Amino acid sequence: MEFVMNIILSSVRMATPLIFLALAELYSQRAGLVHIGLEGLASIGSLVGFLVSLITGSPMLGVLAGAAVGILVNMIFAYATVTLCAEQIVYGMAINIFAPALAAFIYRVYFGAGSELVQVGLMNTLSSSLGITSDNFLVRLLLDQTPMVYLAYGLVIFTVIYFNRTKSGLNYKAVGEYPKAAATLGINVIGVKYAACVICGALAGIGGAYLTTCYANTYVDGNVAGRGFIALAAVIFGRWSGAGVLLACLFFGFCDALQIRLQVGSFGVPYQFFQMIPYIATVVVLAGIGMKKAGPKSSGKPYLKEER
Amino acid sequence: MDELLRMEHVSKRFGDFYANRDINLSVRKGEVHTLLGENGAGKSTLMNVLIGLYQPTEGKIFLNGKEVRIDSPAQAVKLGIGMVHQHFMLVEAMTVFENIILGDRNTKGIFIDKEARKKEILDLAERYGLDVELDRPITEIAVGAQQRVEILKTLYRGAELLILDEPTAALTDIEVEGLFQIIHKLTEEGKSVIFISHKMREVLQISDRITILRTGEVITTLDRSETDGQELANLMIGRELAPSHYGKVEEPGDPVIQMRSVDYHKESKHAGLSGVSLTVGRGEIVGIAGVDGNGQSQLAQVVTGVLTPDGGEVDMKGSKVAQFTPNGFILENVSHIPEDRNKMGLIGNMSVKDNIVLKATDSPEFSSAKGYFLKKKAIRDYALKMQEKYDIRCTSVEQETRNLSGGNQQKVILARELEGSPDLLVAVHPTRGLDIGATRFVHDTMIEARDKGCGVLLISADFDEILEVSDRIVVMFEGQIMGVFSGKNPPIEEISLAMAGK
Amino acid sequence: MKNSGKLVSFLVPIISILLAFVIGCIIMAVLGANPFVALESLWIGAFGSLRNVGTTLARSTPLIFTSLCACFAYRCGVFNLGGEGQFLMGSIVCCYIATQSGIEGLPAILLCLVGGAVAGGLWSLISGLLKVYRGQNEMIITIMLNYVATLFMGVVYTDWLRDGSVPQTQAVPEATQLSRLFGLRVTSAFVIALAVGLLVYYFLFYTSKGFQLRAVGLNMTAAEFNGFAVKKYILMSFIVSGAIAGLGGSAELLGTQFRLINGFGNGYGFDGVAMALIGQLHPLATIVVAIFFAALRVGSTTMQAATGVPTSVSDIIQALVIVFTVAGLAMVKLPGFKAFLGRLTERRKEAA
Amino acid sequence: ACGGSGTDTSGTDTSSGETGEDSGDSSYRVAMICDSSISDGGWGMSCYNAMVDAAAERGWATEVSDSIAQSAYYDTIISYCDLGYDLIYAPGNQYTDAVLQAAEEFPDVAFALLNGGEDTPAKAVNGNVTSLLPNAQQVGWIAGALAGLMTKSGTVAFIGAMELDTTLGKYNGFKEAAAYVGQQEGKTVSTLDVVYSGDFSAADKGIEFAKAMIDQGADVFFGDASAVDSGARQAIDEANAASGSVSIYDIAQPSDLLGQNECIIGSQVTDNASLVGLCMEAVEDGSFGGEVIYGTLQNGALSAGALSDLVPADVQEKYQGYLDQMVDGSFMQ
Ligand SMILES: Nc1ncnc2c1ncn2[C@@H]1O[C@H](COP(=O)(O)OP(=O)(O)OP(=O)(O)O)[C@@H](O)[C@H]1O
Ligand SMILES: Nc1ncnc2c1ncn2[C@@H]1O[C@H](COP(=O)(O)OP(=O)(O)OP(=O)(O)O)[C@@H](O)[C@H]1O
Ligand SMILES: [Mg+2]
Ligand SMILES: [Mg+2]
Repeated sequence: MEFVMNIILSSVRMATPLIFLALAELYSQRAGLVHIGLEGLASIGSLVGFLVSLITGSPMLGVLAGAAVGILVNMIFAYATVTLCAEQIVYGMAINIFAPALAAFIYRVYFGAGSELVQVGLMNTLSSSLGITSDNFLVRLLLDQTPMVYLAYGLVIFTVIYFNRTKSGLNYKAVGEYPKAAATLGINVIGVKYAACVICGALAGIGGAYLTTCYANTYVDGNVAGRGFIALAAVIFGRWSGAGVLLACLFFGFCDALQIRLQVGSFGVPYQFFQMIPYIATVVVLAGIGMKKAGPKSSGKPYLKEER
Repeated sequence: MDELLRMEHVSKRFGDFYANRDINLSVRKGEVHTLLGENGAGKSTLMNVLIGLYQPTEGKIFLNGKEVRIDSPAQAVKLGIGMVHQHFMLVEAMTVFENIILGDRNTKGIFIDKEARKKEILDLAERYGLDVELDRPITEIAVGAQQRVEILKTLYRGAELLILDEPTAALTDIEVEGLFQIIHKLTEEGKSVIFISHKMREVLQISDRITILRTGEVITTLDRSETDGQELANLMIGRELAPSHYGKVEEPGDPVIQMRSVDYHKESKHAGLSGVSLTVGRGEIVGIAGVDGNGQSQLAQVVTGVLTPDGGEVDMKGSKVAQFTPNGFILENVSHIPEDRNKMGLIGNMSVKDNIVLKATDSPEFSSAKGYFLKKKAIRDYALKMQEKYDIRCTSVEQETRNLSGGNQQKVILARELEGSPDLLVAVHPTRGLDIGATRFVHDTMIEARDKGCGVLLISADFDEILEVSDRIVVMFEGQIMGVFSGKNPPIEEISLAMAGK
Repeated sequence: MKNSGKLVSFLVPIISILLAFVIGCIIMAVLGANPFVALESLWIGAFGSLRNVGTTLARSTPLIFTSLCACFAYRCGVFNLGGEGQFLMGSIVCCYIATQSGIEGLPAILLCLVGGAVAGGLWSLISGLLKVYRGQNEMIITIMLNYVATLFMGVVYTDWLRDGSVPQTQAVPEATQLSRLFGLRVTSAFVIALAVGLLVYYFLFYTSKGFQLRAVGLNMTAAEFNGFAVKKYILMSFIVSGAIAGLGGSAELLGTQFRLINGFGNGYGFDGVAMALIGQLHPLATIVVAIFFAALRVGSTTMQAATGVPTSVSDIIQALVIVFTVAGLAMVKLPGFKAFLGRLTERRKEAA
Repeated sequence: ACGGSGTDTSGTDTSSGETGEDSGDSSYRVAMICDSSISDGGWGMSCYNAMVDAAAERGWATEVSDSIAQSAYYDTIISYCDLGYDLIYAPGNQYTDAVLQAAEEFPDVAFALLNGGEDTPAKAVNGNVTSLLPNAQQVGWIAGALAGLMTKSGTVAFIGAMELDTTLGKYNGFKEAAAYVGQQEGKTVSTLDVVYSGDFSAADKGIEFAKAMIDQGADVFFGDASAVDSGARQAIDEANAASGSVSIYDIAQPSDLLGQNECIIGSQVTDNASLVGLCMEAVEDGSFGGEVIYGTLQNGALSAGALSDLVPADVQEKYQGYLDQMVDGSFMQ
């Protein structure tokens, strides 16, 4: 029981950054933009979040800065893929090469060589802000979380409502499905795509900043560690819906948590096999559910205004 | 009558090509104004300029006498201009209802008030006699219904000027009649309609005035009352076009293909076949008439090996088909003009040359050493020959086919499919969207193939086309065959009833 | 017009490279390093001596393999992002054969290369089968399988084939190593890479099967309607592209690294994709691009050593080259830009 | 403030392929390569600092390339050799192949391989490679003895990054010392199985490992995984904060990190600077090469760092006793 509860807590912890990243991807793809550069956006978000929270002493500002830099970098992607109609996959890849290099560079320039390990204060959890300490599982699950966790779940709920209940959400989806049709109905396709890039950049930046303001108190190059790609899988796995994406992220969080616990319980199996669990689980589950519903129709295709 | 719209000296240039040059057009309140012109004459382009999808290179637009700038479709909607596009602008992943309210600016609030909107839409639909099922996904409704959704969509936005770009290309006669009634209702209310079609009969029936475009320029505008079809056609193509008359074959040769009680996804009315038995003999054209979306696509795909039937038998030239693969049928000398030339027929990003030899690169004529060495010169020479023979208008045989007009794209397919005398030709909507000249060319080519002994299975939503060239007419409804009629003096009434399932 | 199009697609990468370097120089100047010294050492590091040229070519070898892998797959419309996993699987099998089979010398080399190619092809086939028969998105699957392959390689070098105190495998016996060319770092692996590039080029553009494969890549539905065995081509493109990457893994192991170790082949898969796309999916252009990037990498090591400019500056330059080239190539395809070009040439004609 | 660490090397004639001896530059130069970051708060950082400290003492100039990929090991070393550096300092056994190859091509350059193999110097044909080898078992002992003294739950834990022999050696030393000391103090102390993050920079994995191990009752931690260790310490601090008292401890390495985190009660210190210093000295007097320099408690390269107040005075005394035993060889005899 203890074991199960610990795994649940740990899954929630591990799922949170994934939720931000997967939502970033969801908003991007819903507007017809496949973005495989989340890894890069998150890495620069992570660094800037770290630096700002270090300088200002406020993790909240760090998160905001992470969002801002995410948007900024993603505007490169937006300009290239929306305005210039460059291939989205390649551009995502370019972001994945560019942004981490930039992050590493900024870190090096800021701290110089051979600096001490720099640690920052993390964001307080609700329970510690309220002064509650308890070993109760539910208290830990529901209260012992940073505001960012509530934000993540709030965003999921918002997303579900937005895409299913609002006019604006419907228009947004239309852009991803059939931009030309959307344009003929007076929807500003280019505008929506740019907005999508802003949202995507912000969420991916937040996802990255979460890692250094709420999770680990240090920054290391490569700390995003493939989460951007897992988030991409989570969107497909979650069938492009807010709720589905949430479940997918929790599933990946669970696989990761399980992997760690199994390793600690060690069975003399090379540890790499445990580390494979989340990846193999993705492949197996995706293969199992098959592909009944594909994503937004125009995903990955450029929208040229005056083309048929 | 008051003038609603005036376009003055409008030009639209793509690169250094003028799609529209110095166009003057005036549309009155309450009239049906038809644009007539060959493929590529610039009709759609002009309309796209009018609704703000394209920006004109030069020229002015006046609405109710006031100059307006239309720089986006949103602006056009605001000004009361609505358009039903040549290629449907429907989001397939959404329902009819969602498609209609997309981009809606008339109502306030963030959330969608489903009940209120649905009521509004249904009221509107009733007023114009448009029959729609709001909660069905677009993918599940037939083409005619999609057309109605498109019209409803524009009406819902409150259009004073409705542009219909080739709305009848995919409709049956009955559906066309329904559409015309709607148009009449609209004009009675004082709304104006710009109508585009290649079908002369329709143009003569519905128009008040007709403007003729040729190579991007206005030739003239005529009153319906002072002209006739022959004059219009001649003006349009710029030369005399003799009326056509094809002889009918009554005694076909040996069967090329025989289908016996073929089933495919029987339970699906719109996309299935149920107990279809059909024979096509050598030297005859069998025309399949029917409302689009009654299993015609599936029929075509079964007899070209794309789909494998669930039940029944198919005999090819007397022997039973064991395996259904496109390649198997190609080896049996079956040719196919697929229904969607861009999606199924052509590799748009490949050149005219490559598309012409697409199926034949393995043959010793175009490659040696079992395909391991392409004979590039032989391919090019052959393509040049075909370009000449089929009158394919392109800048060179190296031009990518996606940049050709529909008619020329169709000619590329004809050159590929009809060269080398096939035993069976399956032609699906072969003239959809083509102008009179191109249509004539396609018909002539099919008749020629027939006369050389090829069996032709023609599937078309254009009833006139079926009547004109078919030697035998088969009517399909909901995946079943409703009747077989002779192509010589066909009983039109009876066939129409059969098409409606009666 | 046709020729000016070709010229443009050649000019864009050049201009992009220049732009990227200008920005890189500004960054270096801001850091207080002399950009000209830095660039000079970059050049010297990459091409300054015969030995450095050899090193550059050696570094380009694995990149050529993975970019050809991407090139081949994309031509068939398959977004294989799994070059890295396939590369690693190839090298793992190669390592097993080289160190465990007891065979040495040329027979072992041949066996290793074939084994690596087969392993890469089979690994890639998993993604192919999932795409064709389960409708899965190959990008996700191949990325996931990259992680699996990397971890699997970890098992191999930390456990199964471990040699000594560090997690690394035994070294390939000397007799099984690929021979160096002219005593330089570059080995016959480079020659193999060039040969594969030529083969891919020939196959794609001079054979009927290659023609059909490209047709499948451009329009699957039309290809199917025209009687091509689409599924077969897709599976084949997975297998062949995987085999190319796997062969690259073997060649890298036998030619340069000799043992599997943490970080082996890291990032080559994605690099390959970027290079293939910058080379506009032309196998021969792709090779040139790969050599260019290798030069940048080798040179940047010298640059860092000589001027103390962090290597991340060179990473940024590399990324900017990709960022600018891809955007530039997209831009020149825009109708607006074409019209602009058209007007330019018109004016020149008028002037003449 | 860039990576150049203030060394001005712009005057170097890069085209000279010769080594430092006759490059006309009187001061000596050392260059370090590292595959992880030198600001990782662990291995990379302490190895770098060791070089800087040793160089400062002897007036050497230093240079570093960090976060380099495996495929660039050789290229990087060669670049420094080309630039006429006198000593190449490679902190890790994974650089062995690259070092040996470069050593063969540059007989006049000295190569110091930290944690290098015992037989590596012999493999260098030019005799210009030296292995610096801190005794892993003793490293483990130093931490293990303290853990054995301080554990209350009787469960201690060790986190590794890579399955290196040195890591395993530290783990085994830690495990046996903890058990032995525990037994001496009348308790049973067991060590959880070693876990590996697979990656020196995965701080997040450190957090999760530590949490999982705390759940299993571990209350003293030791590790050999640089940034992963800092993650573990963060998790331990959090657990302590949640329980309101510092009851779970961490022992740091390889430099004295007391005070960096609340949970650190002491450090195992490896004086890499003195080991590197020995190499520099050898380069200066021309006697470099071919040896294995061991780092042990006995020669002072290994030691225990300062202890925190959390370690009661009597325990500190006992600990000193065990350390003395280690030095005189009577520990665990
Ligand atoms: N995107 C484009 N870029 C360049 N030229 C184009 C493009 N689209 C169409 N064209 C040009 O359009 C001309 C004919 O197009 P048009 O719209 O008349 O075809 P269509 O008959 O309407 O086709 P469809 O039947 O498919 O609607 C061709 O000569 C071609 O050069
Ligand atoms: N997006 C585009 N880019 C470039 N050229 C275009 C484009 N659209 C149309 N054209 C050009 O404009 C011309 C007119 O095309 P348009 O689609 O208006 O013809 P149309 O009269 O509607 O033909 P159809 O009867 O076949 O529908 C074409 O011949 C083509 O060359
Ligand atoms: Mg048109
Ligand atoms: Mg048309």
